[in-house]
Amino acid sequence: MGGPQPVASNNDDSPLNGVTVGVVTFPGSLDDRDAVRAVRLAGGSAVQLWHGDHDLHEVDAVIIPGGFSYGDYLRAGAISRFAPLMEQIARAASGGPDALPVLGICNGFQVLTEAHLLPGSMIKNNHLHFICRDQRLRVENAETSWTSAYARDEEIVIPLKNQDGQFVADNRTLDELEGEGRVVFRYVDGNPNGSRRDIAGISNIAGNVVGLMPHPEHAVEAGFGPDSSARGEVGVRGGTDGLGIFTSVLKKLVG
Amino acid sequence: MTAETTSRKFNIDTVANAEATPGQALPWAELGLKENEYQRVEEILGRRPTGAELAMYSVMWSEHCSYKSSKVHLRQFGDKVTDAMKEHLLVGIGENAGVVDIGDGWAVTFKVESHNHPSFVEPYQGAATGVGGIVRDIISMGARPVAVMDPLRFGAIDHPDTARLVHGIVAGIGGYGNSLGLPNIGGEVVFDSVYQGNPLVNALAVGVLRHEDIRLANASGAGNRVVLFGARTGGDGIGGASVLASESFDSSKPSKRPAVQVGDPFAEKVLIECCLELFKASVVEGIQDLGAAGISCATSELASNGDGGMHVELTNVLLRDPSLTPGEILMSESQERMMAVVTPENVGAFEAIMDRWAVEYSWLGEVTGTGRLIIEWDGEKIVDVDPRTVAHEGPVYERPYSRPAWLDGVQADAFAGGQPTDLREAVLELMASPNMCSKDWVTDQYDRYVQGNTALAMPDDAGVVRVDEETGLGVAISTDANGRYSYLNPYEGARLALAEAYRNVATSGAEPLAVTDCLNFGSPEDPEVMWQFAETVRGLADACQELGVPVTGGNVSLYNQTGGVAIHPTPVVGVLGVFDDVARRTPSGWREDGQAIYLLGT
Amino acid sequence: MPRIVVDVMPKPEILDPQGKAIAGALPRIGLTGFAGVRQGKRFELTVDGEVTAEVLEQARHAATTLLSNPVIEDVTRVEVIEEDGQ
Amino acid sequence: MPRIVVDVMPKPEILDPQGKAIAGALPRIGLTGFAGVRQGKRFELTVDGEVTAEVLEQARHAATTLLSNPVIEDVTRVEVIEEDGQ
Ligand SMILES: Nc1ncnc2c1ncn2[C@@H]1O[C@H](COP(=O)(O)OP(=O)(O)O)[C@@H](O)[C@H]1O
Repeated sequence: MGGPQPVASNNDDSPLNGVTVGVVTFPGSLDDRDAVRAVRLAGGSAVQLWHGDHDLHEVDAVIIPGGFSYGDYLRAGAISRFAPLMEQIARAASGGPDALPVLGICNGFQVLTEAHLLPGSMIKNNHLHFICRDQRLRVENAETSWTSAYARDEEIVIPLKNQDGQFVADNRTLDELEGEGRVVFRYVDGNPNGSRRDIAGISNIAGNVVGLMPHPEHAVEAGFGPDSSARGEVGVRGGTDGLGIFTSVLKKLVG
Repeated sequence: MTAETTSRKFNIDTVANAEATPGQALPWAELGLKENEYQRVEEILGRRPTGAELAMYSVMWSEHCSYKSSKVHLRQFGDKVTDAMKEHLLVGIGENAGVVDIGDGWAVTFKVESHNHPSFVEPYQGAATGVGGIVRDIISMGARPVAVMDPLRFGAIDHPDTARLVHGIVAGIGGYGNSLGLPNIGGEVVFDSVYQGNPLVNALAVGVLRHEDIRLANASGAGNRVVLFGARTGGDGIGGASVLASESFDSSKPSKRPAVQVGDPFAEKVLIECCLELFKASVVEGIQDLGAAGISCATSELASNGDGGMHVELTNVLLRDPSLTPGEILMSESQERMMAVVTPENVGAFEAIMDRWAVEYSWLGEVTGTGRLIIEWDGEKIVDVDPRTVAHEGPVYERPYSRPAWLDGVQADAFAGGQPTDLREAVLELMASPNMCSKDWVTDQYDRYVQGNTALAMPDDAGVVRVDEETGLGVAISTDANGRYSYLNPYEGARLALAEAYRNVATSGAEPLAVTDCLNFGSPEDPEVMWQFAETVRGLADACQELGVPVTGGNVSLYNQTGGVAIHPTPVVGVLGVFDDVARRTPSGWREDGQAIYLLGT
Repeated sequence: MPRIVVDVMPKPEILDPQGKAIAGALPRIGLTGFAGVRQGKRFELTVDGEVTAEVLEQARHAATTLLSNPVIEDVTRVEVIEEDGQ
Repeated sequence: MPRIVVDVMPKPEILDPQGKAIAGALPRIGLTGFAGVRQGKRFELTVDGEVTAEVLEQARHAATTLLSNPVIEDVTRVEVIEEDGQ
């Protein structure tokens, strides 16, 4: 691929004009086009980035989407972490609150832990099955680059779907995460996979890098989302609780 | 990258050798050919076949590839179609999958296939490679796969072997389909002891494409290049069969041949993206997936459907197992491979796309104007055939059939019990039975969200996906079958299966347009089974005519029997319908209080 | 407590997608000395007490029935290991 | 061709869901001699040529960077094995 492929753009006189979110495609990425759609529905522009590129093409934020990169045969995210683009992302993402906002969803979260941009790791679900279900979460930190559209302790319902979703870390790391307010999402109404302390998503210290196992990009469009919302009754597949993740980062980027 | 053509030393049975040694005995019976069939091969060729030719004819003339027992009946699907029924058909029966026009320049292709026996032997891999195979059929039409479904049938829920099969098969379907990023939008789970030794694993895939993107499996244009790409070729699917003793090694012992295929969903996902780029860049003229009968099937079908011939150098095939003989390479069923025809000008563009996705490929040969399929091994001719005789002019049987004598007795055996004394208890018991209860325990293992276009999936009777984000144009699909009805009356059973799938699609709000079917039966050599089959096809073809929807493709799975006892005749019927806007879809069941309830129909 | 190790490898003639993915990744991180990779499983069974012949037999039985799938895998080792040994 | 074997086991303090499931299944098939099970991975790297010190170093590097994740796993062995050996 020559340069990044623009795939969605907002209208010309929006304040978001010129702001772009890059979505990385690895071999085996599955939810990349869904992440692009989510950015567009949130009002932003998205470009697709290729894992083998050495250049971030001046995007203002990056989403590492879900999927089974390299089949996840070794460990989820283990091979993708070595992609040339990951080096660029790692460099741009470090350096404080104004560094590049990076969101890892599901496999993207796994890539971020393998790359040591986020602590801990994911192992097989405690029940050993793939599980796909609508999952209720609590947003425990509404100050990250990706969660400012929510209120602290607000609940949301978004789909969860994975095989290796059990978040583990040693107790010292877990205590540190809790102490520093870096547990961003917690499972409520039942832990679906055995994750330590019901943790569904975390951030780095600066709050620009966030990873979560459930899929906000599958709850952004009424008619194609989960059947429920934490905000009350919605129509068939009407849940759009995930949209706030994408509006959060756009809001942050326009200042 | 190109193949390292270190030619390996076999006792190559060349065409010249076959002509010089007419009396040499060949293991045609071990390879599954009947005596009359072997004689026909000799007649066609005017000599004995070479080992490689024998390998090709034997796999291509198998029941699985040639439909030799079912063909005479399946013709009704074509004969009973009216022009009005064909209105939306862009590609009909005979190609890898049918293609249906759904308007605005969009088309969909869909098909259901079985992977029954492999799933009994190795449930996880058998079911996984079943999904892989049907998805490659869809890709080879030029389409992006957008959803899968999985009608399943298992033995008794309390039988000791059932857990092995259920958990392995469901995990395999999920493991492969989830990794491809294809939402699973429906299916069936049925338990019945008649399926104990013969579980049915049927997999349906649907894909979407623009009209101009339709690709067909034909090799045309002399001078065009033939390329094999995707996974390397291994001994998969050849089984333990002592293949072609005449081709044995000079020195070292041949290594074992795996009896089962292992799927690599990651390789297939990359193959999908890579094929879509090929289509977008218009660099392939014809394309064919490799399934059963592998290279034998792909070369002979491409050549047979084209207007010329084909010339192939078999040592160019990239191998996973270097000990494979030419015959084995031709028969291998290794997964995740495709074959394409590319004009010389597009070779560079083709290679660039392969390299970008890190997909291995090797150029095997070219399209010729000779009308012959010629395959060489290191420059020596080992196959020289008219490809039509391999791919399309195999044996056709009018197998005898007769109505089973036991049928009257079974039909007369009506339910004799009275009203249950405790209705509430009876309803609860029904709802809790394995065939009626919620299927969440299966569907929760499948991704129904990926791609972001799923408008209905479980627990609805039809799955619905959006095709066009701008307009909301989309499709609904339902699959249904009832083996017990078909056992009692195969003609009516087939009609009921179609009617149910049709109703499920219609009540979701879509207009039914086309049908695919997977006909699962016992042995065609049993006249009673053959009668069930004949009645089923007649019933389905009649019902399609009555409802005005054509069959666009499907699959026949025979020999589903153990110890002489056949499964119930099980025609799985899939109906596809179209929505102008999926926002209008209607879910099954009541979602809000206060709505009125009407009962329609008789 | 003593442990019995059971090694299970994909049969040589069977495709090993996991090994294949790793083999593809090695050169990308600059490791070019390898012609191929196979990925198998290693189980460690902790024995509650002494490793009698009977327990070893149980381990062999577990290896072929539960720990491996004989259709696609081979048990390549069932062996007692010393504490902290391999 | 010579092979280098790399064994990777889950860290003792990390819960191993697969090992736990197996430990639960063993008594159900009548195998009661075991106190616990851990499931790890075994990799076999085929070396194209001779196993030099440099190749062995490459294998060690692969073991710690790619084949294992130090947060949850330990590399318990990197060793050349004899043909047909273990
Ligand atoms: N094997 C399967 N794969 C995917 N979906 C399935 C499978 N089996 C059942 N389903 C889905 O579960 C729901 C309930 O199935 P079922 O109980 O068979 O419904 P019904 O009895 O109304 O036909 C349907 O949406 C159906 O498509």
